[in-house]
Amino acid sequence: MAIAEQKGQSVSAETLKDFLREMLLIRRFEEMVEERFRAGELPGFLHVAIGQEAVAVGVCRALEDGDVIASTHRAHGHTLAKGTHPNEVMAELYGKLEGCSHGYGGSMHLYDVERGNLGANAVVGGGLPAIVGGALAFKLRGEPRVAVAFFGDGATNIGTFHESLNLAQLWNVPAVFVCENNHYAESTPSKQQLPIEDLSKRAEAYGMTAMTVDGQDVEAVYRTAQEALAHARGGSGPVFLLAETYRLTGHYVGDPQVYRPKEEVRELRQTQDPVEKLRARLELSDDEWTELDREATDIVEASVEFAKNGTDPQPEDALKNVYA
Amino acid sequence: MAIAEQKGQSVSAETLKDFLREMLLIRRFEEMVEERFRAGELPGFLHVAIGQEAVAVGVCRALEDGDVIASTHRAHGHTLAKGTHPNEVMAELYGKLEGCSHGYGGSMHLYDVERGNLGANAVVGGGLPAIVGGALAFKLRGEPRVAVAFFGDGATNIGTFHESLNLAQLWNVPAVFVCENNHYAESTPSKQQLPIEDLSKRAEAYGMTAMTVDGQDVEAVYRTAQEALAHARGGSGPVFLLAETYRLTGHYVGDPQVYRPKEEVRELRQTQDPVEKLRARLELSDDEWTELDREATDIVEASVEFAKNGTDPQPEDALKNVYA
Amino acid sequence: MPEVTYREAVRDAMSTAMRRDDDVFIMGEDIAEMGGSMGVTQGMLQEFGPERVRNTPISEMAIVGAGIGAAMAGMRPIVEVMYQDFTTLAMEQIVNQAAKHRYMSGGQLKVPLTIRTQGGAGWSPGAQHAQQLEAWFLHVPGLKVVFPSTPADVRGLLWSSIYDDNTTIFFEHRTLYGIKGEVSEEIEPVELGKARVHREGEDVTVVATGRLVHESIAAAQEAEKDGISVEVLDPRTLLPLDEGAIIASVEKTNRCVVAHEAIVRMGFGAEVAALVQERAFDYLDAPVARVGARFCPLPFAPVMEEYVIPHAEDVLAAIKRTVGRNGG
Amino acid sequence: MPEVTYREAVRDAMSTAMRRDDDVFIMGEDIAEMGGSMGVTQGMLQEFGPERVRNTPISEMAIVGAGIGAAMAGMRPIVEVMYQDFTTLAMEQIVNQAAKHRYMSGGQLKVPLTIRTQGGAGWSPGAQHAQQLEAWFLHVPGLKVVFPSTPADVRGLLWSSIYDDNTTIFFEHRTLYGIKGEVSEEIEPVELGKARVHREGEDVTVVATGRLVHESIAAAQEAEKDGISVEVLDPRTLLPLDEGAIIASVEKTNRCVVAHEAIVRMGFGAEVAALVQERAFDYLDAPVARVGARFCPLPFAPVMEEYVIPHAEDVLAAIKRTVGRNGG
Ligand SMILES: Cc1ncc(C[n+]2csc(CCOP(=O)(O)OP(=O)(O)O)c2C)c(N)n1
Ligand SMILES: Cc1ncc(C[n+]2csc(CCOP(=O)(O)OP(=O)(O)O)c2C)c(N)n1
Ligand SMILES: [Mg+2]
Ligand SMILES: [Mg+2]
Repeated sequence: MAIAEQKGQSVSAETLKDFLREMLLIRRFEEMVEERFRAGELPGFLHVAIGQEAVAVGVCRALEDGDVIASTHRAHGHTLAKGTHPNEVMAELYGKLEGCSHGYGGSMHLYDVERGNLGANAVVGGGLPAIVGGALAFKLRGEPRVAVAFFGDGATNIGTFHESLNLAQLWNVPAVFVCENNHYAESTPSKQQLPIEDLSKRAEAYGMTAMTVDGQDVEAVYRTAQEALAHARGGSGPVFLLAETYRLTGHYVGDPQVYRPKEEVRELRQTQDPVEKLRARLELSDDEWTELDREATDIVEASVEFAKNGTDPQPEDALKNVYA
Repeated sequence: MAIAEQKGQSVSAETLKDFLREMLLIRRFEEMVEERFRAGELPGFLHVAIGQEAVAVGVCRALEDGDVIASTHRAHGHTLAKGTHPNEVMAELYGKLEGCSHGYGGSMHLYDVERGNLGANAVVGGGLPAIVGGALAFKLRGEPRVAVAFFGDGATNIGTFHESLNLAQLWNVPAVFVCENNHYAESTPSKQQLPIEDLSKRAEAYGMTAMTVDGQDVEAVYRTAQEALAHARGGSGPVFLLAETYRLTGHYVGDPQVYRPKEEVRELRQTQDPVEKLRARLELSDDEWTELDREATDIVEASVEFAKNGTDPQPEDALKNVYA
Repeated sequence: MPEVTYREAVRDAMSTAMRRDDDVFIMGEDIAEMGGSMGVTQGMLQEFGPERVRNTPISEMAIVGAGIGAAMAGMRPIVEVMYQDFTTLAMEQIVNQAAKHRYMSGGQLKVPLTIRTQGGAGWSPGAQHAQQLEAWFLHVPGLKVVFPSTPADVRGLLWSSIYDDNTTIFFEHRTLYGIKGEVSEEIEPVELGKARVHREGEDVTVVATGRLVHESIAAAQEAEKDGISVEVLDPRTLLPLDEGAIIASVEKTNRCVVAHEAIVRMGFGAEVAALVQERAFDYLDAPVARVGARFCPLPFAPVMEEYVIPHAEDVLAAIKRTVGRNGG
Repeated sequence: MPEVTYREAVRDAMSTAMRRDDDVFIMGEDIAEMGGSMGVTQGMLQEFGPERVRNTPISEMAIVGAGIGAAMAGMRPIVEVMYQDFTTLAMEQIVNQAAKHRYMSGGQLKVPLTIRTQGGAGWSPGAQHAQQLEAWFLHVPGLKVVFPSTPADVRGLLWSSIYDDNTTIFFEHRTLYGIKGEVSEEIEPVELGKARVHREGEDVTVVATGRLVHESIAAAQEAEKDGISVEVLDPRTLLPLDEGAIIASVEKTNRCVVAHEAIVRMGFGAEVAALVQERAFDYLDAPVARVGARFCPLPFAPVMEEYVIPHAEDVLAAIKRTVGRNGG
């Protein structure tokens, strides 16, 4: 489909290197999550975003202070990119009070309200209406803020998506709907769940501005996100931002992926790894790369230490925070 | 918007006269409903379809035996056009056992399964998923039948609509979705509830074939419906059939319509009355017209007699039909 | 003290809050020019304008969810769901989102949203326009549930719901909009979670909600003629529930009837009966009797509908059954 | 007799019905290649093909509603809602449509649809992936509600649900899929509405559902060591409910505990307590005790989750409390 040709001045190598640092952090974090899960240390149900780091980083780096996001079951990358410290994210996965949701939420419910993360949702599409409402509040108060929803291709099939985008456009609220099309909903490939190939057509039902971008190219994502945010912030209405991306792992940690050929994943890892693409583009020397990698790995390893040394809630703490 | 230019050979004057007979019957029936309601004889909550008769008749006359429909809160016209006798419809409005739903349903829940009417729904959009399922059953069994859903412009805002059309297209089932755009949802005009003007754009989100027709021209509706039904029946997939029409009365019987200027209604009655349009087109003599009118009026008056002489259920009958 | 209708009392609570507080606004279907399908919001568009009196598309999930988002962003939205039957479309947003954000965030968020809805039979609307579904929401921690029966209560409780920092599901009864009652000049907030004793009595406690409060008072007056002294208690808030008031009353009367328009099976009365026998077992001289709708959808034909939903006679019969029974 | 897991028993009921009957087919998210998120439908795509094992988009309203339409057209669809928490999205279709079409049509239609769903905590899925919401559906005339706890029951009851002419909400418990049990060679249908006594006893009746059936049996064995004889009864079908079996048992034991994983407030236990005190008041020597989840959403941290949901110890404590109490 048509990829939006890139607006705005190009991004400096320094900034790109900084993006790489962030993407690499997310990558190493997710790999560590897989490892710790296999080691039996992490409770619950985990979904990693390996392959989709450029979307999280490109969009979140384009945000301004005061902008808010809502995430999904695949939330680690968005949460880290929005500025929550890896320690707090990892501590949440270990169910500790130091976690970003204080052990109440878990992997699918990462929150960091102070940093504008209104929470990850384990119900597909469940977070979209609240983003419309948040954007409405900004509009009613005349605040120059934008509300951003992340969701997947599968989420475009649910009624909540339709009602939310329809209402956002009707009321012309400052919202950006970021669709990460990784071509699968769990085990279900696009052709089994989507009647159309170009998901940007979803926006036509609302007369909403749509922008499509290569989700493996962080600079393109960043620039398109800037454009979308400016559009929404400027009062021109919400934007449907479609990022074509790939899930380079299973749907959940431990997913044997019986539903797709091993070669598909192997090939995607070679051709569609956003971290490798950026590394190549920056022509980093092996030393530079090793240093960046070391940094990221150190931070992630420290986060595991932090989490393991965290405080377990008391059983009775379960009865707190039910009501304000 | 683009009105589908008419396919198929033209409809004979005889057939058109027959359509007029049917439309006039619906008109007189609805007028009688308003009158009997004002007289305090009809319980519950009533919505008449005055102004929308050409859609009901044009679509239902294009159906074949075995095709099924689902209707809405504005169901009298669809039900009569699908072949239920006025006596049974009127008896239902009076809550009699002789009614088409035996007094259990009422105006918003008219059923006639034997004649392929799977029921009217008082929940906006509530009947759409079942039409997808009915069409799926026809497809799985290899039966050359089509399932047709009637609904309004307001219904295109609800999630059920999105999920139903999306699934229908994905599974390529023989369904036709008839949207009667009368430009209001209760008191709410299009611009307050729809972010787009051309509702056929809704279909683009699913890659569904869309056809738009002047809903006040019964021949156009009939021919377009034939085309849509042939498309669906032939295995080419579902169709979104948009009929531009007008509600020449209030939303419900007794609606003071504070939300729209009296002139609007007066003018629409002069320019957009489908019965008058057809009458003019057929160049009927006053005698012919008076005779047709008399026929219709007699049938409707007889239906009131039939209904009033009907049997009231016993109170305890309420406990029947809860389970099969 | 001025006399107002239940309908006017609802409007007064909203309008007063909106006058004093920009963060309060209302959203719903046909609430603007038309003033709501029940006429509750009449005149509010003219006073507050379309930005704060927001007519919505038919999108129950999105309007409830937009209320959640605006509430999380610090406002105090009031969302009207036209008929209670349509809350079925918003259950995901209400149950998984509004009720749980505070908890899942470990206390970071609050969702001060008020969801007003109405229902109630007796006018032959059929099976999809008059259900009473309040019981479902009592099963959902994080929500508050309110169901007022008089003008004074509906005004004071709606005020408290708007200013409560949690999501409140606020039930109004269709057939009560026209009833009149005295209210104070200034709005007097009614604390959530406090029952009201409408009538003191010695022989039996009738715990009643919504329309059945009035039917129960009528039944109590009838019973008095037979020398039965009936206490009528309206919890007003169903979650949190004023268990103390209910138990204290039953410890006094030793008998209890619970009455609502909702279906008996798995209705609010089941919870009251379970609580009373748990907490006042040794005081009970008769089983807690339940009065409510018969086990079927709402039929259209008036004679059947009349038979299905409970009336004063049904409460009276339950009172006599309960009082007539020999101590257990 | 062969031993199968609860998971295999569910699959066997579906596959056997699909082999003998073209009108039976299944729809749901990820039920094809992946075999369902719980592995229940593994191998069924290979045996029956994609037309009868239909992978769906994420559209809970439409897939439940498509099941309704196919059922009205004479088929016997089985729809899988991946997690019970997502039935919140389909409440309108289930409650206003599936449950009411027969009634609203005055008996013209039937909706022989089976909606399979699962839930249950104990594995830290968090607040939106393990709720137990069965109680809501008992408040809805027109539905049948089934919640089996053993391989034999789940197979025989699913079979009966598929061939019942009404819509059945069929609850499976996430943590029971792996348990094994003996089943007959041929499928033996289990009649809907018939309870099963797992263990006879004299001193107290424990009415338990789902996972709590097993916890209750464990608690009963513990209690026996203290000389308390516990009868454990699993209603298996919650609607219609085998009231006769419950009342008969309580008339024998004079004491009753009701246990489920769902939240106590407004849970199934409330209805059982209300019924038992209504129908066996003079037999009760102690109040009916309720065991269930504490009043909060499901927390993520294992220590908190463990504290929130009920276990054998909780049932045992309730048994001792109930038996220890002096007659009322
Ligand atoms: C309403 C709902 N239905 C089903 C699920 C189970 N589920 C969790 S993730 C998922 C797939 C989501 O696909 P997509 O939106 O493309 O996001 P992705 O997993 O690809 O990031 C499903 C079906 C859910 N969480 N919520
Ligand atoms: C889900 C739902 N929300 C609200 C209503 C109340 N209501 C009944 S008819 C109607 C307007 C429907 O508009 P449209 O679909 O255009 O049909 P029309 O009345 O114009 O024929 C509304 C809001 C309803 N019946 N169902
Ligand atoms: Mg995806
Ligand atoms: Mg309309």
